Amino acid sequence: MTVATILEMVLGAVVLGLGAWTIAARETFAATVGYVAYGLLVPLIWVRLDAVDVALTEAAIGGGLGGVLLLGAAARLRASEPAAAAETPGKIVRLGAAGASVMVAAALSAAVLLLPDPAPTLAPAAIANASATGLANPVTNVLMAFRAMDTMLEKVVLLLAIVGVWSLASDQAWGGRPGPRHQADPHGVFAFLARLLPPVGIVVGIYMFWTGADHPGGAFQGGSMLAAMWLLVIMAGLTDTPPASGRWLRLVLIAGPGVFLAVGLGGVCFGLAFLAYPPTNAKPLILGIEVAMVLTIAVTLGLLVAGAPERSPQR
Amino acid sequence: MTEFLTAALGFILAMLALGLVPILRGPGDADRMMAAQLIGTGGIAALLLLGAVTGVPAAADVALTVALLATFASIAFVKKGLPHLDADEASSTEDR
Amino acid sequence: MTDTTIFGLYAAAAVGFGLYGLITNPQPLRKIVAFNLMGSGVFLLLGVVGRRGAAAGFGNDPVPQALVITGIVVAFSATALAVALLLRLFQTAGSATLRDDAPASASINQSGD
Amino acid sequence: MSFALDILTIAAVSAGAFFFLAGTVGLLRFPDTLTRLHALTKADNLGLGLVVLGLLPQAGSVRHGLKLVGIWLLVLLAGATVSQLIARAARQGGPAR
Repeated sequence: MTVATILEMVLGAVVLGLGAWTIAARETFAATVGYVAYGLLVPLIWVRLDAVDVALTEAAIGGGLGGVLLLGAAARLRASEPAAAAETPGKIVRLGAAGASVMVAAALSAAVLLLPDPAPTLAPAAIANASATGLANPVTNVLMAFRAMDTMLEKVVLLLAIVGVWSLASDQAWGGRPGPRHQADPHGVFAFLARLLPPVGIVVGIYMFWTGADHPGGAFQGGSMLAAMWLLVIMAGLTDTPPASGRWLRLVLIAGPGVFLAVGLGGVCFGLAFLAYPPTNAKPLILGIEVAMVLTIAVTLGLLVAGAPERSPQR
Repeated sequence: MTEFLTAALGFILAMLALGLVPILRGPGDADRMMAAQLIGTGGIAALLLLGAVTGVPAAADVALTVALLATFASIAFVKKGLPHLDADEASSTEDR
Repeated sequence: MTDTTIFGLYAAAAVGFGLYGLITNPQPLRKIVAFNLMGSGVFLLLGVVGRRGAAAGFGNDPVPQALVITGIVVAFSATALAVALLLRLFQTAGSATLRDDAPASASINQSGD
Repeated sequence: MSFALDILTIAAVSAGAFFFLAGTVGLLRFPDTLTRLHALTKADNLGLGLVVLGLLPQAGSVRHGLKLVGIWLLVLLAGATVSQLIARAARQGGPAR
């Protein structure tokens, strides 16, 4: 057994242990803290699997934003916890669940052990066609060109999610501002950090997006970084969430899928196919879509974490 | 050199895991708030070493992301962690 | 035993843990966390498949990677919607339980409708 | 030259690993939240700094090296301010909570 194998076992055991802890923990708040830790450590496995693009996404969306979303909900639901804990299912149900989980895990393990050899791969095809777009990052190529339909529909999913969340607002908060109004001492440590960190984070976010053309990174990673910085400023009370009824806000929300759709339809008009880029202008077009997407992703992810409108827009 | 760095990486990972035990079990939420702090240091050291071992220089970008988002998560822990702070927020909401 | 096998087995175990938590935890938020853990395991399985497909100078097949990135964003959207539904349930019903015969204490919380 | 750099890497990363060990021992052994916070922020930030120092000779390019140092500075800044916030929250909430 080599040093590398032992390392992989330790790494997997640490991450899996955290995952098991999120299930076993007694308090919900503690479980969500464990989930944040899990989400911030899973990128190590992704780096080890040589999938840096995924590592970035998992760290930003899975660990950071997703963790904070769950954390905020856990803090609000604290009062309901004793009632829910009383409903723990009986021994038979738990044994049955354990049996079912073991069977599913065993079946998946068998599938992993029986994967075909040599493994099928689409990497050579992705490389062979990379010249069509002029981008050097194969993952961005797949996302933006070869499987562009998936990415566009995923933007639509984001839009539908925000429509769904907003439609849960009560009547008097309809079209209002999401989340509570945060306050912090304007001369305190928190406000200091919230003024110092966002400039750095914004530069990093734009760098992630820009480097995504040739190196790991891209619109999702950059956008989620920008969203995190925006939420930081909101949490420090330096700014407020925008009212959901704002026209500009809604325009930004549809900018990403809108531009994507327009370029796609342009492909039809100019005699190619839906979402086909003219070979000479592929790179500028993709970059244009991505700029619109970064803005949309940042605003959408931030508002998804902020939740349903709670305060009427007038106040 | 790779062997040494791999061993160091394994050691730091083990330290990270051991450190997470008291933090997550902790008697109160204030202890749990340190989890993201611990990952912000130990996890990033592990990521940078892993990048050197595996030959993935872009691991530094991942470390940068983790550094910023671990800070973000820490702040969310502090903001949401203590119920009475949360209550302060709720009352100030009604004032406005 | 290669790296992909090890991580594949861990990923399968993560799916198992997630499923167990999804069934047995009574608190809906815990179910959401467990579901996310399950999803993370599935993503790791896809990552293992991509790692095995390493070719042409890339350590991981870009197509599964792109699928996983899309999957993470969609999973986040679904989580956000689920959390918003749960908070609204708590706001209107005064409790966050999935039982049908939950005690209605709606009078405490002023709900909009 | 490269031999000397390798020695530097080994020495610095070993020292960094030692500080992580110290930080973890502190976390496990110290009696209350504030002392544990002290162990975590001081020792681990130093450990990360030494690991970064050790990795600099292996960085390959100046740009990559600068990025590593930048990450450490960012973590230092964030760690210093966030630990202050945690300590304040711990004092207000009381050690029992």
